Amino acid sequence: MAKQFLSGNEAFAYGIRLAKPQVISAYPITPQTIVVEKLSEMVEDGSLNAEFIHVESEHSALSCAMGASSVGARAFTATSSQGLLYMAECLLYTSGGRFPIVMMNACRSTALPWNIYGDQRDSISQLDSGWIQAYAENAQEALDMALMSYYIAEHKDVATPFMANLDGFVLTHTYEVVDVPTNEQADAFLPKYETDNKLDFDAPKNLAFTAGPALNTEFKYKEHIGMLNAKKVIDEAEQKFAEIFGRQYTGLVEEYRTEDADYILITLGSIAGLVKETVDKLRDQGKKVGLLKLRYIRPFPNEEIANAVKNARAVAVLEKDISFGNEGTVYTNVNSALHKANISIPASNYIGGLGGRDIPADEIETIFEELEKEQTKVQFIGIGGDADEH
Amino acid sequence: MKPYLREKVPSTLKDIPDSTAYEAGYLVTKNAGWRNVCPVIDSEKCVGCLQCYLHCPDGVIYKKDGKVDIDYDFCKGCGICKKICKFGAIEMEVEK
Amino acid sequence: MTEILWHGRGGQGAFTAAKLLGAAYALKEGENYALAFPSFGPERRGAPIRAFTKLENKPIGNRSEVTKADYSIFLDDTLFSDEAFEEIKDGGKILLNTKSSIDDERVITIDGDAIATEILKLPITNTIMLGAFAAVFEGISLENIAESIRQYMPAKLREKNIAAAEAAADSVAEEVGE
Amino acid sequence: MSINARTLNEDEFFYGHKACAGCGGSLAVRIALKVLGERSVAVLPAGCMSAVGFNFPQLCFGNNAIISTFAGTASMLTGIEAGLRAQGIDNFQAVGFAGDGGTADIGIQSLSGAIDRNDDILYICYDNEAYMNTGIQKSSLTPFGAKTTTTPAGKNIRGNLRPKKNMFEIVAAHGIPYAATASIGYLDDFMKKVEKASKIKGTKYIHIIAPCPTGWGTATDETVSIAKEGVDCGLWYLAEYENGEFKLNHKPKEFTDVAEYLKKQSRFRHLNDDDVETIIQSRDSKWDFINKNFNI
Repeated sequence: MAKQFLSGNEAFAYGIRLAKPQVISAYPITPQTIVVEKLSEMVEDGSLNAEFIHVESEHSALSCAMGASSVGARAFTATSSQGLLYMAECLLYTSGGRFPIVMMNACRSTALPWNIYGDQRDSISQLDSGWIQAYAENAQEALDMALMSYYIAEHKDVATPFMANLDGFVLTHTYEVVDVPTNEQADAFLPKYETDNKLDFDAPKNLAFTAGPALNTEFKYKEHIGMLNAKKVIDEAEQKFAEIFGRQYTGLVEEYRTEDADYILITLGSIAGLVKETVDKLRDQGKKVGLLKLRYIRPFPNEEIANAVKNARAVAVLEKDISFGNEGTVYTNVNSALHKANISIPASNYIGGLGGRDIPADEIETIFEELEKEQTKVQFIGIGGDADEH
Repeated sequence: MKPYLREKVPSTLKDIPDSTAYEAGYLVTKNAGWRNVCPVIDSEKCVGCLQCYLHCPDGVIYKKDGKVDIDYDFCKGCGICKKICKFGAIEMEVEK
Repeated sequence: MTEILWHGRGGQGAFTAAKLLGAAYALKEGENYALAFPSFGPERRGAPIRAFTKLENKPIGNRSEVTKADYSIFLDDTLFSDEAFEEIKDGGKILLNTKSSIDDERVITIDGDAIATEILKLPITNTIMLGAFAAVFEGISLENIAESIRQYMPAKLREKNIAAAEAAADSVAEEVGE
Repeated sequence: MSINARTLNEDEFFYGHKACAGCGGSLAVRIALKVLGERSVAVLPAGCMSAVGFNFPQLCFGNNAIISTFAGTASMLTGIEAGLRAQGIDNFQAVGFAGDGGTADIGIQSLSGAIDRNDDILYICYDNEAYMNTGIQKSSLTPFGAKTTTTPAGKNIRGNLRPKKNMFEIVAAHGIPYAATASIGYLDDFMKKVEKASKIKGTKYIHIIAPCPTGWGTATDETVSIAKEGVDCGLWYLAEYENGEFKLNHKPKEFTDVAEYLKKQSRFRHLNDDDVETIIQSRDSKWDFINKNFNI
């Protein structure tokens, strides 16, 4: 392993190179572009042996990746925001076809109003697309996620596409120190992709077919089970990863000082780093607070959330998305987890970071202060005094 | 080689594949019921020119002993074969 | 944590300097961490831009922009005004590329353009200001900077830029020494 | 030896499908696959041929075949070609079969992208001149005057007011290695073109007119003869584009009667003499262009 100073995008590209995809379909969009630029450089300098395809749209990026996957090739693509939405049809097609494609999404706001900065409305709007959704906190986790994603997606019990989400700019464009594993380590970790879900000249197949009302439910059930199976495979992948690389991840969630915490903030993505710092600061002041970081939101960590917060007095969900007319979507999911586990504690929802607005440390402290009041509410943080209460 | 009728019709959770991928050319139903009229070949008149075989949208006419025969399981009775035959070797008969 | 705020114009390499500094610090011996990032958005040549470097001996979770810096570095004195003092912490320093002299103990000046003209033959002062920074900040050596330049700058630019950084460090050492 | 009914591969690769009786599109697909053989990988977007061929567990393609998204025929072909090549597999033909809407409307972006990259694929547009799978709606390849369910013929508007988009020359304008027009009324010509295309490296495009008895309002046994008549009366033409040049493959000595051709199809039955004259004039100006610009 070698230490490098890399941006989130670059780190992810390094991780993908280690996974050796055979086909990469690339279309640029801010703030994802550096990933495909970097991969094209790697193909150019010979350090990555892949077919690099300059597609003409995001729809074609994923359609092309599906074509490659349908013949058993390992495929990669990347997108963001409008691009993710433009390929939405292909997202559901990919998961329905059980093509274990890995895609990096640079989380970014969606128009209108136009905005190129980071929030998570793009990926969270596609939560029901049947893709595994993981969120990285930092560049190291991004690199490791890139490598682990193929292990998880391609596992025969899973066979589900993997969307690795990196917060636009604050993660994709921020440089930090990253341990880059060697090819030998990566090869020891990641098995070759083997599947029956492919066109084959020795035993021809018909793929991506129609299934009418009589059997459609059965196919969808299997897809659901595949996604649920990802839970155990994520654990398996992380164990093997730890053995080879010495870095241990913690499955669907990461608990930070939650064990005896009265107040727990639940969030995802790069903001978790700041929350950890805030938790440390408040702990130093004697406050029993903690962070529950959702590393994956599909499959959704129902049991893990319930287990982490069962002794807390109140929780809050901080997220960079809003389901208009309702509340933050992660919050909706978290509440469902609490309800199923018969945990009835106040749960509040903070919508922040939309369109790339900074969430400063004092806002996090404010959330923890408000949690002590044990009220349940949904609010946009930092919106100023003229917003109506709802 | 062509797709052919299978005995097993996958119909349960266990039978179906995990993904949308299955053996190519797997037929479980015939098309015979689609016909009102049915092509019948007069092998006396047939010269084996194969134009009916070539032009059949369903590919149900096949070469046999220098002439042709029809797979009635999959013929839909469109009549293209009769129309293309210059030798009057195919007649359409009302399906019984 | 040491927070550095970089000011430049699109094309002057302020973000490259922020990044080289982060790399120099994070990759040196010991348990060191750094974040480096530009003010986000489409970069347009000539437009004022800011870049940020954070240095720490433990992982850094706060990815917010630096609003109060320990060091505020200006690659171009046309960007410098009194507002610059609002952006530094108490005891913070401003490192300014200028031919003028500024009578304020918080400001360290260097004629970076002169060094650039002499050594780089180009009006690019990012590595020069980086060298100047190494002279005033104890946490990093000129050798750390040189190593970072070797690792992250294109081969043909390396030696010249290392030389420029060294010249800048000498120049600042003289001024601070006075 | 040239390819014909006698020499053609006896295997059937598109069989047992649920296309309408007398379907021209299915004939085009069937014949192309017989020419290309078992090493072909077929991509079919949402549309008639995929709807009638892939109803699990009734799977009607004997070769490797896959449904693509409606817009994604060409890009999926690209991925298949690249994916096989990346695994060291060669000696195959990735072939797409998309209808007129899937090609000239929703799929034109990905088709253009594939041609631009010169991906080694064969794209066959089976043109039945409307969205037939959804029940006969106008596409950009619906000809002038045709009645569809979205271009009704009434007192105020008499069917489709716009001429057919010129896909053949649009494709050729990319500088594609090979493009051709064809008709299921001239299968020998089509087979030759498919065979020729399969031997050319890079992107190949064949545009074949494949009448739809349901949408055109013709008897099921007339599919082939009406297609032939479309060529004979000069409203369609058989041509190739290769090495930067257009070549006409078949020049009728004398055009047959356009009005007769139109009259046989209920989609044109509402047309008056002026409309027919408009169609004849547009045919003649097209042929002026062909005579001037194509190698004949």
